[in-house]
Amino acid sequence: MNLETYAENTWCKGCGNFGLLNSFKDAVNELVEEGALKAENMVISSGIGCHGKTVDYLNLNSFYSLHGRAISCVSGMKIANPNLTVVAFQGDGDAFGEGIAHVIFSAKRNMDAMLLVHDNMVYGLTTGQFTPTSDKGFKGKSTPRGSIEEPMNPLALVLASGGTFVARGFVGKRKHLVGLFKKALLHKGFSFVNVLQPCVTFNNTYSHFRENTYILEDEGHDPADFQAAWDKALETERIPIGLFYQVEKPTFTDLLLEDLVPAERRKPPSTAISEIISER
Amino acid sequence: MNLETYAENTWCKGCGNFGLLNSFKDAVNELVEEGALKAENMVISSGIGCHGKTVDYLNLNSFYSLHGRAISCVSGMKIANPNLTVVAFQGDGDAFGEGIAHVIFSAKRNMDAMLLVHDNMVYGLTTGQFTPTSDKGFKGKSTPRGSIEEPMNPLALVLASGGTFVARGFVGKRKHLVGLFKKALLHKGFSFVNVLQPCVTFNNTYSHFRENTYILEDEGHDPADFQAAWDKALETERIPIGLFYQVEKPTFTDLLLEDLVPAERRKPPSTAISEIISER
Amino acid sequence: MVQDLLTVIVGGEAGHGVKKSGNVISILMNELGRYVFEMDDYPSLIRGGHNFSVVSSSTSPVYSHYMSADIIVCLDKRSVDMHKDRLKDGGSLVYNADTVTLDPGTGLPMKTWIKDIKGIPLMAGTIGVAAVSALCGVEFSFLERIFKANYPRGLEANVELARMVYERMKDDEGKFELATAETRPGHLLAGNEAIALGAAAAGLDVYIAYPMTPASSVLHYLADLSKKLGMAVVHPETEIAVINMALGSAYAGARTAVGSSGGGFALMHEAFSLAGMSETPLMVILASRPGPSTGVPTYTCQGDLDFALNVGHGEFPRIVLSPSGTNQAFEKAAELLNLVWKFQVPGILLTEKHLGESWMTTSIDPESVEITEPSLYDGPLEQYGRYEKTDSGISPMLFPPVKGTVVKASSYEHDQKGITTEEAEKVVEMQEKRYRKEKAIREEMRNLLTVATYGEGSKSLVTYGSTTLSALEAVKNVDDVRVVQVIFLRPFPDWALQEALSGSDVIVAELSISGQFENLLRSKGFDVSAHIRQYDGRAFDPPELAARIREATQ
Amino acid sequence: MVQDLLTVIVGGEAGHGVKKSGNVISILMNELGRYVFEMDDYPSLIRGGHNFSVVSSSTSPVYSHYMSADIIVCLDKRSVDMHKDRLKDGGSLVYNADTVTLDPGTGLPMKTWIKDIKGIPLMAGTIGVAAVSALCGVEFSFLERIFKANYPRGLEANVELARMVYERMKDDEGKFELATAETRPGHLLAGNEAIALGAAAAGLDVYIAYPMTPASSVLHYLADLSKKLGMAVVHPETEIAVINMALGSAYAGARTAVGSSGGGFALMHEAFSLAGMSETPLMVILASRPGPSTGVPTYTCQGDLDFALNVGHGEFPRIVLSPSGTNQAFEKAAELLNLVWKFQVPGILLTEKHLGESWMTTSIDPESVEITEPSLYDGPLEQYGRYEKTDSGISPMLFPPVKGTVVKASSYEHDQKGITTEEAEKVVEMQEKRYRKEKAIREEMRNLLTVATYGEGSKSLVTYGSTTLSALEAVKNVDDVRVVQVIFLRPFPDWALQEALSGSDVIVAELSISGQFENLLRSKGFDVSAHIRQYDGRAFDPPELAARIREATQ
Ligand SMILES: Cc1ncc(C[n+]2csc(CCOP(=O)(O)OP(=O)(O)O)c2C)c(N)n1
Ligand SMILES: Cc1ncc(C[n+]2csc(CCOP(=O)(O)OP(=O)(O)O)c2C)c(N)n1
Ligand code: SF4
Ligand code: SF4
Ligand SMILES: [Mg+2]
Ligand SMILES: [Mg+2]
Repeated sequence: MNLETYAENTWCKGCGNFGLLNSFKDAVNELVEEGALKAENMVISSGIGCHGKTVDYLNLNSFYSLHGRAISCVSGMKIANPNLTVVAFQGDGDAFGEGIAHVIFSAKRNMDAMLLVHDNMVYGLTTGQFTPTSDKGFKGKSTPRGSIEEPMNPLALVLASGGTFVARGFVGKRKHLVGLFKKALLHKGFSFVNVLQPCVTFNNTYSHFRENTYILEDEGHDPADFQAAWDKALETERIPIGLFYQVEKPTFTDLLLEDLVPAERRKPPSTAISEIISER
Repeated sequence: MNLETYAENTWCKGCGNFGLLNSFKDAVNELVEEGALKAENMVISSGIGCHGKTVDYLNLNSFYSLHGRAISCVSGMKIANPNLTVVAFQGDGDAFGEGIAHVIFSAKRNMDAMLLVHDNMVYGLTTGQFTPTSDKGFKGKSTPRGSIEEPMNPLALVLASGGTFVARGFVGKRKHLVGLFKKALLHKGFSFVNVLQPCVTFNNTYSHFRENTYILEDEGHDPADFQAAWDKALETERIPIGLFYQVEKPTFTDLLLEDLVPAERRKPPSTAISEIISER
Repeated sequence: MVQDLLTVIVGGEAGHGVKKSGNVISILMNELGRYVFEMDDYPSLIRGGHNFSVVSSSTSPVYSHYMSADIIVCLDKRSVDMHKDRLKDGGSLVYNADTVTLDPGTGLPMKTWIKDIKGIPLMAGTIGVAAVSALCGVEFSFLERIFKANYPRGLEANVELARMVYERMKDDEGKFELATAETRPGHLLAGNEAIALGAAAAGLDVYIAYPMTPASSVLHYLADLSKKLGMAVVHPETEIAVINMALGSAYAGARTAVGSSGGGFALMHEAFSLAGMSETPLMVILASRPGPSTGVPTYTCQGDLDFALNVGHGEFPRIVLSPSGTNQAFEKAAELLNLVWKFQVPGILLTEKHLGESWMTTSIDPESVEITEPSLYDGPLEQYGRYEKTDSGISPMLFPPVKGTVVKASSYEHDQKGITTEEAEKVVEMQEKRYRKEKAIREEMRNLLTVATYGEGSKSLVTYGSTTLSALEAVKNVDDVRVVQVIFLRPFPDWALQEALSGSDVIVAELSISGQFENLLRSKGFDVSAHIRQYDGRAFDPPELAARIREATQ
Repeated sequence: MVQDLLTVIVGGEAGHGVKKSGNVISILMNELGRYVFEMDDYPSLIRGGHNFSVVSSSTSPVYSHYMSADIIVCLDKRSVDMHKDRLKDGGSLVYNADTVTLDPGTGLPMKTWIKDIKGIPLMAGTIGVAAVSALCGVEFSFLERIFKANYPRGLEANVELARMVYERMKDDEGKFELATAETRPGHLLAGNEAIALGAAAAGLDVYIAYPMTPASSVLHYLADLSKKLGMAVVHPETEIAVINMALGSAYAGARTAVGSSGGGFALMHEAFSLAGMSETPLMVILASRPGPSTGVPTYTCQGDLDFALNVGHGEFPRIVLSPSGTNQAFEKAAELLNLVWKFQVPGILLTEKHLGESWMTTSIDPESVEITEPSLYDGPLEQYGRYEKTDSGISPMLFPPVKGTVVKASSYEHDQKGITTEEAEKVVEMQEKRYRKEKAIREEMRNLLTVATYGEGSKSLVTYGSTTLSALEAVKNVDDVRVVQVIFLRPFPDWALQEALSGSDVIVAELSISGQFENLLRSKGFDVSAHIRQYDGRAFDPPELAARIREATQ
């Protein structure tokens, strides 16, 4: 399938976003080929930042949303039409700063949507300020003498919020990433994939992650075990990537809508309204 | 000390807020008597909701803030003047819904402020809708057929966000609550006390909590043990109250301000500015 | 003497069933064939404090409540202090004899009676209803029927209390000889209910809101009716989530509305502008209360007009309209939902607590509402562009899933396919495309009721929103003044207003300290010869307003 | 022939040091005793794409940049395509001979040279600076001195490259004979820097912001200087946190400002209204960019005027002003901070990318700025009420800790002590108290520069904000037109504007599709005989604007 658009790609040469974008394309293409996904049913949305350009680069239905709000935007789509497969691409500043409330609540209500965070630990597009996941001491334009805050642990937060699919990937491990994306796309419920995405211009972490990440699946981690997932989420010496946790739970739209598809209205509402009024 | 004001108290008879208010007064009075706190150094702030009326009922410096923002408001006070002792009173809708981002970030940056949540698991003032901490199935005005969301676990969230003082109290255990408030007021850093506060009108949980709570301190819980705190936070069969976790870490304002007290400016800035311009 | 206009005030503590008795009195009057207007006054608290309900009714339409009453029922002492001066000559004061003794008036030992029959405090309200019913000479069996329909719980106890009241008030029974009619003049609806039903009639599929007085009752009402209406109703974590979800929902093809009051809507501004840029149809119900900030949450005001007209950074067409009473609220809510889908713009229905939470006799016809479908694309799919340039500025829509093309919406400036652009020419092209819709909306408005004129007179009292209701009631007693209501506030229907005013003297009445509506009129080139402003959180009292109109027109 | 006005364009990929070379060229010109205006044009991306800098300079003040250039330096092929038509007759085009061959112009093998000396891509910019320097006949030693000060890293390589350029361009050396002066006419500052320093000079203690183009550079600049200035600079999680923290900070006595662009400021609306209600002094820097929504983030526009004037639900006094260039930005930023503290209101400094991110020759005197202290309470402490009623509406302040009283601020309507009230009389009382400040502000404004008139002429070109800069430059070549700038936009200085216009013909120039500024003028009763609008995200080019003025005045 051709997922390309005519938009000129304006990411920096070597940016981790390329690996992410290509892995996502691979995941979609493979699932479409396997008959597990229909591309026309997909809608993607993004926040504002370097990551956001993803929607311009993918020939899929899309809504280029606001800084921090893509997951809310796709949640609304899912409410309107539960037959859609929705994915939000967000940045770390975007998802964990401006939009953290929506991430927590999407997890809490098990919204059937995928949230993919381009976690480069920096605000790329606004030229390099610290973000919630930046290390303490990170020198950005708003913290020229080093950030004084401890970094946030997004996986721990999503686990604590009731996330039913929690994963971390690294663009330096493309195959593994494609696998995670496929699982996340197929997960019924809220699927969160935090992707370690080096920003070569403002926070080049390639070698750090190349040296320090390891694959959970290689070490027999059981994604059904919540406590094990929690322990792995807190691990800092080595950095685990892979599927930390997965569980099946009823989704928000299943419970809310039952058989209703709001975007596909059939009978006119006037009869019901006349009935309602007649009682008053 | 007289902490009363002339404002007419308009809480429902039997509301859990009375116990909370009185416990807080006791805590302040005791600390003032012990010489550990100066009442004039205190500034309190609140969100909007039944809980918010607390600021009208306490003869302390106060800022009746917005729905969800009291902790941000007092954070600003602390930045302006680190010598103040600041306390935010928030509701569960307020702190965990509208204002959840600020709670997480106050914990993350170890803002030296106390956050006291009146957790009645309902929006009281707007006459009974479900909140983030309401049980699944809770029938409120916006969920007449029962809430379809799992409740949030605020203690787990604050622990996952890096909170340095995490506690839960119950207005039915007044003495214990006073003790928690005193510890929280003295904690250097972000102190979070989630108070189980029955709303007799929309969510009367008195007997439920009377029957199911137990005091952590009675069972030898070690608040220095993070994993134990986490386990206790996840406990649901019985409901632990007390101090779950406490650790000392540098506070945000210590690191940001060093010796600066922005609200007490002394030398005029013109010399520095002339210097700065001369370099251009 | 047969009495036409009758006003009843019931006052008491929150939690004493004051509002419920107001409602039941309204229902009683309605069943007697009378038009009703009920205003509920309550502070921002749940129990205690002071609540009161005012019910004005008549065999001809009553547009707003009066603050001088024929009957005042005081369930507690505070009510007596607050309301006794509002009693008209010859009126009746009924009070709770267990908490206060008064010379004129009828003392009923409410507390004792309730205790005697082992009732609950809420039943004080029942006693009030029964007292009013007795004073109006309503047959007991008639009242019993009303009770049956409205007090499903504790019916027997309530009926017993009513019997005690009728017994005790025998001498005053029928003191007020009410004009009645055979048939009910309509149904009783609150403004927010009428708005909700109007939107539903125009095909509302999804309603998303975070509670905020005085908008919350739209959420409650629709949540309650969602199954019946086949609607999804969602209450998310914040107002920001509300509007961003709503935009996603509308993008996916569901007719979607959100609602809030000033502070909550303030949080939606960023995404309101996104609706403008992405051309996503969105209906906003903005229920106003006195500000600034948290203000006086349970009262009424019109201080959000400038705010409503100018929300959102950047420039884009949008629609702002404001209805007066429930009938118009129903119609205009339906119309607004149709318009935002026709023109793919955000639209605001601006209203106030005075409309939203007051009960009015309403006659609406759901069958009369048509659902306007948006312009849908039917060209070759491979050529589809979400933002295709057209003469009207309206680009045909598609909703995913569509096989063969993609639908790309954006917050950035974009080309016709929805891909980001920063090129000067394309920026201009898209801005102009969007602005052509402004023109198209103006043209459409020529076929709509944008300005309403009521009555005749050489002078015009110009109003908007629910202040129109106060005005209509007030001018019943003023000579030579008609009421002109501006319904559409943006785009501004200057042509229609010009025609309506046709050179007459203009007096502006509004609930605002700075005179925002007057300034709007002036900025559109209309002369204003006098103004009447109020900003105490209360709607105008018709006789008081009448006096001020007389003063202003002398 | 000695040349006065000289315009240089440097274009290239993002990441090729384009902006840096623009800056160094500006510094060079400034050191030569020339006034400078530098505009940097860049898309919203980090590497690649196309950036360019325009530097116009002269021995007399240059208010805005020109789009026709004497010298164009193209670091890549795209620059040639984009800019070659902008070359004036007799101008010089310098291009990268490694990527393009052109007939007219000087090809320099930039890539090869950089490779030869093992330099980095950024050094293409250095080559550009050297070429300009050579063309202007700047002595090499002079250039070397400039390099020393501005390229601390890789200085030797840069100097070597410059030498290669001078060598190669020997024949063209001194082609442009520049007018120079002995002393630098001022310091080079960007508008945002001037604003930041102005606020600092008026005693800014705390700056809180979340990054958003084109406001971010205020945050970066102050974060960098915070130690020197003794200021706390904080970048929190969201804009909502920003403004709520800021209100807490100001409540505690610290002079506090926040900054953002439209979308970020939209999120602050709820708390902006809280500033109004709680009477908390707050300065907001609103740096505008083309909207709606995310729009065209790195470009310029004036589409946020209505938005800025009307933010916040409810009614309360506030100040909105907009400076033109850096000198005025410095002064008015200081003035606004003083005013918001004097009147305890929120205030907005509305500006645009064109001021905020352009470099201008600036002469400001920090010593001239006075810090106005707020009215402080010195009565008996037990009588203190934060919202004491006064004739001016201004209630004396206290900041905790104070022993003997409490300071209670509120978002609810409140009594004089700050305790919540819903009583009609008290609501009126407080609204009127707050509105008295509006009157007081108007009075104060009579002593301030609220409207500025530049030059003489029987016709008035009326502008606001940085469009004033374009206008000032344009009218240099138009007869009989003066420029009138409205600096204060709310309260609106109608008296001062009336005086300034004194009946002259009014032409309005603004960067807006709907003509918001023109509508504002009309709504204040001013006639407008013609307007000039642009909305492509770019500032007016002075000659183009001049032509449009001529057309409009014929
Ligand atoms: C409400 C709002 N605030 C601020 C901005 C400015 N802004 C645009 S992108 C961005 C940072 C993006 O950082 P991140 O989410 O980490 O994305 P990245 O560029 O690193 O991919 C910011 C702050 C905005 N667009 N909207
Ligand atoms: C921005 C905003 N949205 C909504 C509201 C309306 N509102 C007032 S109180 C409240 C709920 C409060 O619930 P909670 O925080 O649990 O407090 P409680 O009343 O239970 O103490 C809401 C939604 C508001 N004031 N501001
Ligand atoms: S700035 Fe960083 S994140 Fe953005 S495109 Fe460049 S390398 Fe990638
Ligand atoms: S509604 Fe609930 S929380 Fe509010 S005052 Fe009454 S009992 Fe307390
Ligand atoms: Mg990032
Ligand atoms: Mg609550």
